[in-house]
Amino acid sequence: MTHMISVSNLEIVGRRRHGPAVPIVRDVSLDVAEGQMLALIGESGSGKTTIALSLLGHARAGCAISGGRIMVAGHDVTTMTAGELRAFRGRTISYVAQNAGTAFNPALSLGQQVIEPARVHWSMTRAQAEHKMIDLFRALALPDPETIGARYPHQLSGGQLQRLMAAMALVTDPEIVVFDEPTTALDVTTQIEVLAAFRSVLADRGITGVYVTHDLAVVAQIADHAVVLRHGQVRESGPVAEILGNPRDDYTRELVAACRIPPRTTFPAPVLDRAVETVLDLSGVIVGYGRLDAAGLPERRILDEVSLSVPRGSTLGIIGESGCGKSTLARTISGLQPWAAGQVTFRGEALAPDIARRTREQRRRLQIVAQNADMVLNPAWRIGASIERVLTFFRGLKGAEARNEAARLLDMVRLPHALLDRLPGELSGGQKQRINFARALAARPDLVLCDEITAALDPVVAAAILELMAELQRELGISYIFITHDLHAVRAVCDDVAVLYGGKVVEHNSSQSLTTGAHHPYTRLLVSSVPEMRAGWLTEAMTARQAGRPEPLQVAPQGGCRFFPRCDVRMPGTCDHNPVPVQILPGGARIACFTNAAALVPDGDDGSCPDFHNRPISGTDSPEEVRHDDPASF
Amino acid sequence: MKVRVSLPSATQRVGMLFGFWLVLAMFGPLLAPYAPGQIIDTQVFAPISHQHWLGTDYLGRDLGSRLLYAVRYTVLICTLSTAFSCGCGILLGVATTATPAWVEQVAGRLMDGILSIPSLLCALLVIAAFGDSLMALVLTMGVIYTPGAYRTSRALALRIARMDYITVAMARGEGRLFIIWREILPNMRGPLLADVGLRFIYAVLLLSNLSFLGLGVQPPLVDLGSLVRENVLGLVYGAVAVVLPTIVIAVLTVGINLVLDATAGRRS
Amino acid sequence: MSAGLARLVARRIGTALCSLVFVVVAIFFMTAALPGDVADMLLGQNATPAAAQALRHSLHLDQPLWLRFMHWCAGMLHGDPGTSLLTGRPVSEMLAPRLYNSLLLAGATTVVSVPLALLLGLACATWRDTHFDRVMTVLTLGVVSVPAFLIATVAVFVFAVQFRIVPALSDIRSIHSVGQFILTFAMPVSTLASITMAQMIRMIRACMIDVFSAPYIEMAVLKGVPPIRIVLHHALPNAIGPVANAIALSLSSLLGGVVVIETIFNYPGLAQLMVDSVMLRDVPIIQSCALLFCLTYLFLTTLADIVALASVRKGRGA
Amino acid sequence: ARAQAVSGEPPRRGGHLNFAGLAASTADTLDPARFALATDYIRGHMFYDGLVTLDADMTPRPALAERIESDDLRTWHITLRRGVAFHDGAALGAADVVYSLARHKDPATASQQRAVAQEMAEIKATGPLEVQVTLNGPNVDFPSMLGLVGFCIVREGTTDFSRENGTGPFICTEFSPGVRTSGRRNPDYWGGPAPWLDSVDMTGISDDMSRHNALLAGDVDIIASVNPRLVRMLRGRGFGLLESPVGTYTDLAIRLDQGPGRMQDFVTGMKYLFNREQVRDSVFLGFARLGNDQPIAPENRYFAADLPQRPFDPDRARFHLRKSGVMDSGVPVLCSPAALASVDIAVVLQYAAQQIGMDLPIRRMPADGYWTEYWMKTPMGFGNTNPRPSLDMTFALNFASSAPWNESRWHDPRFDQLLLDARSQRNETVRRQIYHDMQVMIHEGAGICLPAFTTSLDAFSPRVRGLRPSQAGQLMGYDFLSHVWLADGAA
Ligand SMILES: Nc1ncnc2c1ncn2[C@@H]1O[C@H](COP(=O)(O)OP(=O)(O)OP(=O)(O)O)[C@@H](O)[C@H]1O
Ligand SMILES: Nc1ncnc2c1ncn2[C@@H]1O[C@H](COP(=O)(O)OP(=O)(O)OP(=O)(O)O)[C@@H](O)[C@H]1O
Ligand SMILES: [Mg+2]
Ligand SMILES: [Mg+2]
Repeated sequence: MTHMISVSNLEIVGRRRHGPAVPIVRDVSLDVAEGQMLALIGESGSGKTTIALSLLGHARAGCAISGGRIMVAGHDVTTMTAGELRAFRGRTISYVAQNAGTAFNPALSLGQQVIEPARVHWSMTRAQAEHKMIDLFRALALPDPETIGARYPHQLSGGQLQRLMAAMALVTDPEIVVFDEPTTALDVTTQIEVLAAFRSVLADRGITGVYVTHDLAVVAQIADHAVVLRHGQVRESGPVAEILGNPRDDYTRELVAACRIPPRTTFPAPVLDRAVETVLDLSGVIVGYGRLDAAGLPERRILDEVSLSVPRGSTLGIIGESGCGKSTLARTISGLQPWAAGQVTFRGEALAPDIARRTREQRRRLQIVAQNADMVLNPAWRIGASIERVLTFFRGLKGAEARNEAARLLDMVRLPHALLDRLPGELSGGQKQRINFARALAARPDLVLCDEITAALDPVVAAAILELMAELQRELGISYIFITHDLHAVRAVCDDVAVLYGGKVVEHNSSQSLTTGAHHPYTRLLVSSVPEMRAGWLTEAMTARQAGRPEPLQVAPQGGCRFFPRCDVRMPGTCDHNPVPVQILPGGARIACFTNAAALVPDGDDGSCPDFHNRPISGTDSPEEVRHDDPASF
Repeated sequence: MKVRVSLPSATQRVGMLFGFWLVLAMFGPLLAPYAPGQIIDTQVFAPISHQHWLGTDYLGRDLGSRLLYAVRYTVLICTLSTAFSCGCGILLGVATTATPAWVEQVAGRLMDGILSIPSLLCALLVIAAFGDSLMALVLTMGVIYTPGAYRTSRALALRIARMDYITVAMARGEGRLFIIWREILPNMRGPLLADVGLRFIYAVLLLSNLSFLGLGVQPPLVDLGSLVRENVLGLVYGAVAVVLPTIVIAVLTVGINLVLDATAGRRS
Repeated sequence: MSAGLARLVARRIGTALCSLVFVVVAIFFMTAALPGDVADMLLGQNATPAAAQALRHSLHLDQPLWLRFMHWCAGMLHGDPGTSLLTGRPVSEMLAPRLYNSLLLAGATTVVSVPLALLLGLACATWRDTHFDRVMTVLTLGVVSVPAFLIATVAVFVFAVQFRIVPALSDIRSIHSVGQFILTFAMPVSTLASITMAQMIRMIRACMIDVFSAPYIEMAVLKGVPPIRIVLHHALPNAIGPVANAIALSLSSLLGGVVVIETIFNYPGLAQLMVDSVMLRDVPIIQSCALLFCLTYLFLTTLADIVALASVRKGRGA
Repeated sequence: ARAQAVSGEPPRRGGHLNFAGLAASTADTLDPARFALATDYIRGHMFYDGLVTLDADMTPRPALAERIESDDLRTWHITLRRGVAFHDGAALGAADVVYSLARHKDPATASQQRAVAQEMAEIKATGPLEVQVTLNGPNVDFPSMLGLVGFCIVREGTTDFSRENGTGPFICTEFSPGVRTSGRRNPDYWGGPAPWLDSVDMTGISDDMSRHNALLAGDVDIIASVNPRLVRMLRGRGFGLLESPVGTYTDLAIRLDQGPGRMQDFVTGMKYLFNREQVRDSVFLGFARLGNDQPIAPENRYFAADLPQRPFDPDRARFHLRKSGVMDSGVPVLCSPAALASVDIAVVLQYAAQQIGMDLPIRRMPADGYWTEYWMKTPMGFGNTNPRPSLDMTFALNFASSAPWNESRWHDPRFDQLLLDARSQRNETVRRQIYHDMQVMIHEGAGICLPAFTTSLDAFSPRVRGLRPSQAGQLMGYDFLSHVWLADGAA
C-alpha cells in the first residue's frame, strides 16, 4: 500500500517577535494510505490546523516549518518551489478551512470563489465547473443550489459557508482533501447529508483525506485511521476502531469518555421562583432582510413571529437546521440586528431594537458570544487587552487588578495565561471561541447568548466549558441562551429547548423531554440524526432515512407549515395552506403542528425517542461506568 | 556560542530616528562654524575643502553651517505641521465613519473644498493676514494637507468600521473617541503610516515653496528645500551646494518613511 | 447598478456640487481679501493712488464686492465666465487653449502613470520585503522627496542640454507627428509621471499589504491561485476604496499643481495661468481656473468615492 | 565678446531667431501705455517706434520725429518723418502722435507713464506732420523723455490692443499673452536696411535654469537676464555674453518721516554698514559697479566722479547708530524677490549689523503685491529702479519733494530748485555742475543706501551677431531685434 501522505518528525514553531521560537508541533509523524481517511483529533490548540496546513506546504503567518519531512502525493512539500506549490495546491490537495466565515473573500460572490480552484488550474470550463458546483451544493444540502452562488459571504449562515467551503475543496476532484472541522457548524440532520456526501465523493474518486475534528462520532463514521494530538505531540495513533474502542493513551481515554456527557440534573432555582421571573421574553419578533413591504415588514423573513422566554437562572437551548436563523436570533436579542416587528423584554424592561438606545446596564447584563470568533476580536489587540477592556469598561477594574481578573477568566475557560499577550491571529479556532466566552463573562452578565461556543472544542474542553456554565449558573444565577447543534450538550446544560425551523419556533419543550414524549416531526428527525460513535452508523442512518421517509418535495409551500416538504406525516391540503396551530401538551411543551399530539409520539416500545444518550460504543464497557466519570472536575 | 543581538523594536527605532533628527535640530546649529548669513568666500559654489568642509553656496556662505540650520527648521516645522494635518485629518476621517451621515457630508465636502483651493492663494492670504509668524506657517501647512489625510484615512476606515469587532465595541457602548482611537486606528496603521510618511515629505517640499513665496523661514535662515532651490544653479557645476541638501532631504524623509514602514509591517 | 447605488451616487454628486459652490465663493472672497487688486498690480511699481483709482473705476472695481460676485454668478449661470480684467478678453477664450494644453499633459501623464503605478505598486506588495520591493521603496521615496523642480531641471540638463535627445522646452506648435509628440512630451510627462507614480505606488503598496494579511488571501494561496490573480482578483477589490482614493488624490494635482513643471518646460497650461492671475488679481480668470480645478478634483474624488461605495455595497469589500 | 570679434563682417539678412525673456504672463500687452517689464519694452521696440530713440550712451536720436525743437524749452515743435506707414498701410500723421501721447494722460488708460505724461500740458497738431507740445515748465530733457518706449506711436484712435498696428521693424504674427509673441520682418520698414531677421519668436521663461537650458539646448538663440552664476558655464560652452552697464539699482530706502530714519545718524550709520564690495563681488559676482548712495551710474556722462566713495566702515556705522539710539529698534528690513537681489543684499547687510552688535531682522515679502503693499510703505525696505532716459527724470520722479516715488520721503527745497534750474539750463557745463551738486545732496541727505548698479547680462548663441552694449537698457536698450543678424542667415 502506497502512502499518499507521509509526515515524519514534523516540527513547527511559532515565531513571536523578540521572544524565542515556541514549538507548536513537535516530532509528529503520520502516514495516510491512498484512498484512506485519517482523522486528526485532539485538544483544542494542540496543533491540528497547523499540521493540516503544513500538508499543503503552508505555515501560518508567524509560524514556520522548522524540521521534518512532509511527503504528499510523492512530493516533498517543504522543498517545492512557489510555482510547484501553486500547481499542487487546489489541484492535487485541497483544503477546507476551519473558519469559513473569514476564509471567504467578502468582495467576491461565493460562486466565483467556489469554482475558482477549477478555473485557475484549467481543469474544466466555466460551465462545467458551475455545473459541478451546483451538483455539490445539492449534495451538501445547501438551500437554493442554483442561486446561492450569486450571494456574498456575509449573507450566509456559518454552516452554509462551511458547506460552500467544502464544495470549493471538492470542485477540482483533488487527490487529497484536508478537512479542517468541516461540520462544526452543522446541525445533525445536515451533518448526516454532508458526511454522506463526503463519503460518497471520496469513495467515488478514491480521494485520500485528512479530517480534523473533535467529534468522535464523526470520526467513527468517516475515518479509517486516527491520530490523537495533545500539546503538539502525537499521543496515540492507529485504526479508528482501536482508538475509539480501546484507547490506550490516558488522554485518548479521557477524550472518548468525555463524549458521554451526563444530562443535566435539574437543580432548584437559587434565588427566585423561575416561573415568576423571566429574564428575557420575546413575542412575535420578526427579522429579515431586503425591501420592506407595505406593513413595514421585510421581504425575506429570517425569523418569523418568534416568541420565547427565558426564566431567570435557566438555560434555553436553541436548536435547528443550519441557516434557520439561530444566529440571527442571538444577534437580534443582543441588538446587533434590529427587528422589524415584535417586542423583546429583558428583566422586565422593553429592549430597544437599536443597541445604541439601550442603557449601559442593559448592555452589560446581556452579553453575546458570537458564532464567528475570528470576526469579533480586534486583530490589533492583545487578548489580554480585549478582556481587560471589558473589565475596565463595565466593572471599573484597572491595572494589575484587571490583569489578574483576566487571568482568572482564562483559567476558567481552561486557557493558559500566556495567551494574554498574544494577538487573535496567533490563536487556534477553539482558543478564540473560549476567549470570546471569557470576554462575555468578564462583564458579569445576567444573560449570555452563547452561539455555538463549543463547536470548535474537543469533548474534554467542551465538557469543561459546559460545566463552567452550569457552575456559574448555580453560583450567580446567570441565564443562557445556548445555541448549538450538539444535542448532548443541550441535554447537559439546558432546561428548555426551542426548536427552530425556517425561522419559526416549531417546538418549545423541556430539554429532558428530548428523549421522550411527543415531538414535532422535525425534532424527531433531528434526534434521530445524532450520530453514534460506531462505525457503520452513517450507512444505516442513510438507508433507514431513504427507506422510511417520503421524498422531499421541491416546491416550497406558500403558507402553512414550512417543514411540509420534508415532513413524514404531512397532510397535503391541510399543512401547506392553513396557519399552523400551536398545541400545548400537558407537560407544558408547545408544538406547532397539525398532527395531534398523540400521533406525534414516536412509535417504539416505550414511546420514547431512540435514546441517543445511551448510544452504544463499540467495544467499550457499559455506559453506566462512563456516566460517572466526570470530566469536568475543576 | 550563539550570540543573540536583539534589534530594537520598531517603535524604538521610530523613536531613535526621530530622536536623532530632533537632537540634530536642537543642537546641530551649535556645531555650525559660521553664522548662517556670513559670506566666507568670494568663490561661490566652492567644492569641499579645508576651510569650508562642505563647500560654499551661491553667495559664498558656508554650506555646512547653513545645512545645520536648515535641518533645524525643516525638521521642526514639518514635524509639527505633519502632526497637525495628520492628526486633524485622520481624526476627522475616522470619526466620520462613526458619526451620523450628515457630519460626513458636511466635513467631507468642506475638505473637498479646501483641497481644491490652490495652496498659493491660501499662503498669500495667510501672509497678508498674519505675516511670517511660524505659528501661522505651521497652521497653513497643516490646513493644506488636512484634506488629503482626511480622505485617505476615511477610505481606509470605511472598510474597518464595518468589521464585526467594531460593532461589538459599539454594542458595548464604547465612546466614539475610543472606537476611533483604539479600535479602528490600530487596524489601519500600515497604509496610514505610509500616508503620514508621504505627507511629511510633502511638508518638506511645501515648506520650501512657501519660503519662496515669503511665508517660510526668513533669511538668512533656510529650510532644506529652499537650500536646494537657491543653489539649483550650482547644478551645472555639479556643486555640493545643490547635491548635499538634496541628499539630506532624501536621507531624512526616506529614513523616516522606511522606519514607519517597518513599524507598520508588524502588528503591535 | 442597483437603484440603491444609483441613489447614493446621485446624492454624492449632488453634494459635490455643494463643494463647488463653496469653493467658488471661498475663492472669490479670498482673492478679494488679498492685498491689492488688479489696478495696483497692473500699474505695479509705477502705481500712484490716483492712477490706480482711475483704473479701478474704469474696470468697475469700485462696485461693492457682493455686486461683482453676483454679476459673475449671473454670467456663469448663462455659461459666460466673463472677461479678463487685465486684457479685456473673454475668459473662455483665454482659458480654452490653456485648458487644452493642460488636459493634454495631464492626460498623457495619467495614461502613463496609472497603469505603471498599479503594476509596480501591486508588484511591490506581492513581493513584499524582497530586493525588488526594497529597491522600489527607496526609489519611490527618493523620487517623492526630491523637489520636482530639481528632477525636471536635472532631466532637462541631462537629456536636452548634454545629450540633445529632446528639446528643452515643450513647444506644442512643433508637433506634427507621433514621434514629435513623444519627443516634446517625453520630459514633462516623465517627470510628472515619476512623481505621481511614486506617490501612488507608495499608497497602493501599503493598502495592498494591509489586505494581504486577511485570511481569505491565505485561503486563495491554499487554493493554488497564482499571485497575479490573488492580487488583482482577491486583494484589489478589497482595497479598491483606498487605492482609488490614492490614485484620485495623486491625479487631482495634475491640472492645478504643476506650476513648476509648466514653468520649467515653458508649457502654457492652466496652473501657470492661475498663478499669473493670482499675482495680477485677475479675479474672473482666477475664478474660472479654480472652478476647473475644483471640477476635476471633484470629478476624481467623487469617482473614487463611487468606486468605493459600489464595492462596499456589492460585497463587504473595501 | 565673440560678436565684437567678428563685427567687421557685413550683416546678413534672413533667418529666424528665438528669444527668451525673463517673464511672460497674462499681463503681457501690446498697449504701449501698459508696458511694464523688459519683455514689454522689447515687444514695443519690435512693433512700434518712438519719436526718438536713445543710443548707447542715452543720447536721444531722431526716429519717427525728424526734428524736435524749442526756443523756450517749454513749447516744443516736433516734425515728423515723411513717408512712414503703419503696418495696416496708413501713413503716419500728426494726429497719430497727438493721440499716442495724449492718451497717457487719461486715467482710464492706466498708463505706466502717466506721471511723466502729466508734464505735457498741451499736445496739438499744427500741421499734417507737425506737432506742438507745451510743457508745464521748461525742460531741456524733453526729447529724452520721448525716448521712453511707452511713448511710442500708435495709430490714432486705437483702443483695441489685442493686435498691434505700429510702424516698427516687425509685424506681429502671433501674440498670446503669457505664451509667445511672434513677428515677421516689416518689408516696408522706414529705418531699413534693418531689421535683418526674417522672423522672431519671443517667449518668457521665468525659471533661471530653464532659460539657460533652453539656450544651451539650442531651443532659443538669445536669452535675457543671465544669472551671473552661470556666466562661467556659458562662456565655457562658447556662448556670447552681452554686458550692458545699465543704471539699474537695488537700494535700501529708509523713510525719513517715520521709524528710526527720523534720526539722521541712523541713516548715516546704515549707509556705512553697507559692504558694497561684498555686494558687488558676492551678490553680483562682479557684474556690478559700486554705488555711492546716489542714483547716477558711473558710466553716465553726468556722474559725479569726484564725490568720494562711501566706504564700508563698521566702526563709524556703530558710532552713528549708537548715537542715534535706535541700534535695536526691531524694525525689520523688507526685501523681496520682486526687487532684484534685495534678499541677498539684505543678508549681507544683516551680517554686517550683527558684527557690530545690532540685530537687524529681515522680512522677505512675496513678490506678489510687494510694490503696491510694502514698498515705500514701511520704515525700511528695498526697492529696485530701472534707469530713466535722463537725469532729470530720475531726480524728478524719485527725489524731488513732490516725486511720486520719493522712496525715503526726502525733502530739500534747494534740490527742488536745482531741478528746475537744470531744466531750463541749456549750458552743458552749468547743467553738469548742477547735476553734480544734486548728486552730492542725495548722497548726503536722502535716505537711500545704494550699494551697487547692476550690469545687465544677456547671452546669445554663437550664430547671433550684432549685439552691442548700451546704457539705455538690456539688449541694446531693448531694441536688439532691429540690430542683430544671424551668421547662418541667408546672404
Ligand atoms: N504565531 C503563533 N505563535 C505562537 N503560537 C501560535 C501561533 N499561531 C498559533 N499558535 C498556537 O499554536 C497552537 C496550535 O494551533 P492550531 O490552530 O493548530 O490548533 P488546533 O489544534 O487547530 O486547535 P482548534 O481545535 O482550537 O482549532 C495553539 O496553541 C496556538 O495558540
Ligand atoms: N445579510 C443577509 N442578507 C440575506 N440573507 C441573510 C443575510 N444574513 C444571513 N442571511 C440568511 O439568514 C439565514 C439565517 O442565518 P443565521 O446565521 O441566523 O443561521 P444559523 O441558524 O445561525 O445557521 P448556522 O447554524 O449555519 O450558523 C440564512 O439562511 C442566511 O442565508
Ligand atoms: Mg484548528
Ligand atoms: Mg449561526
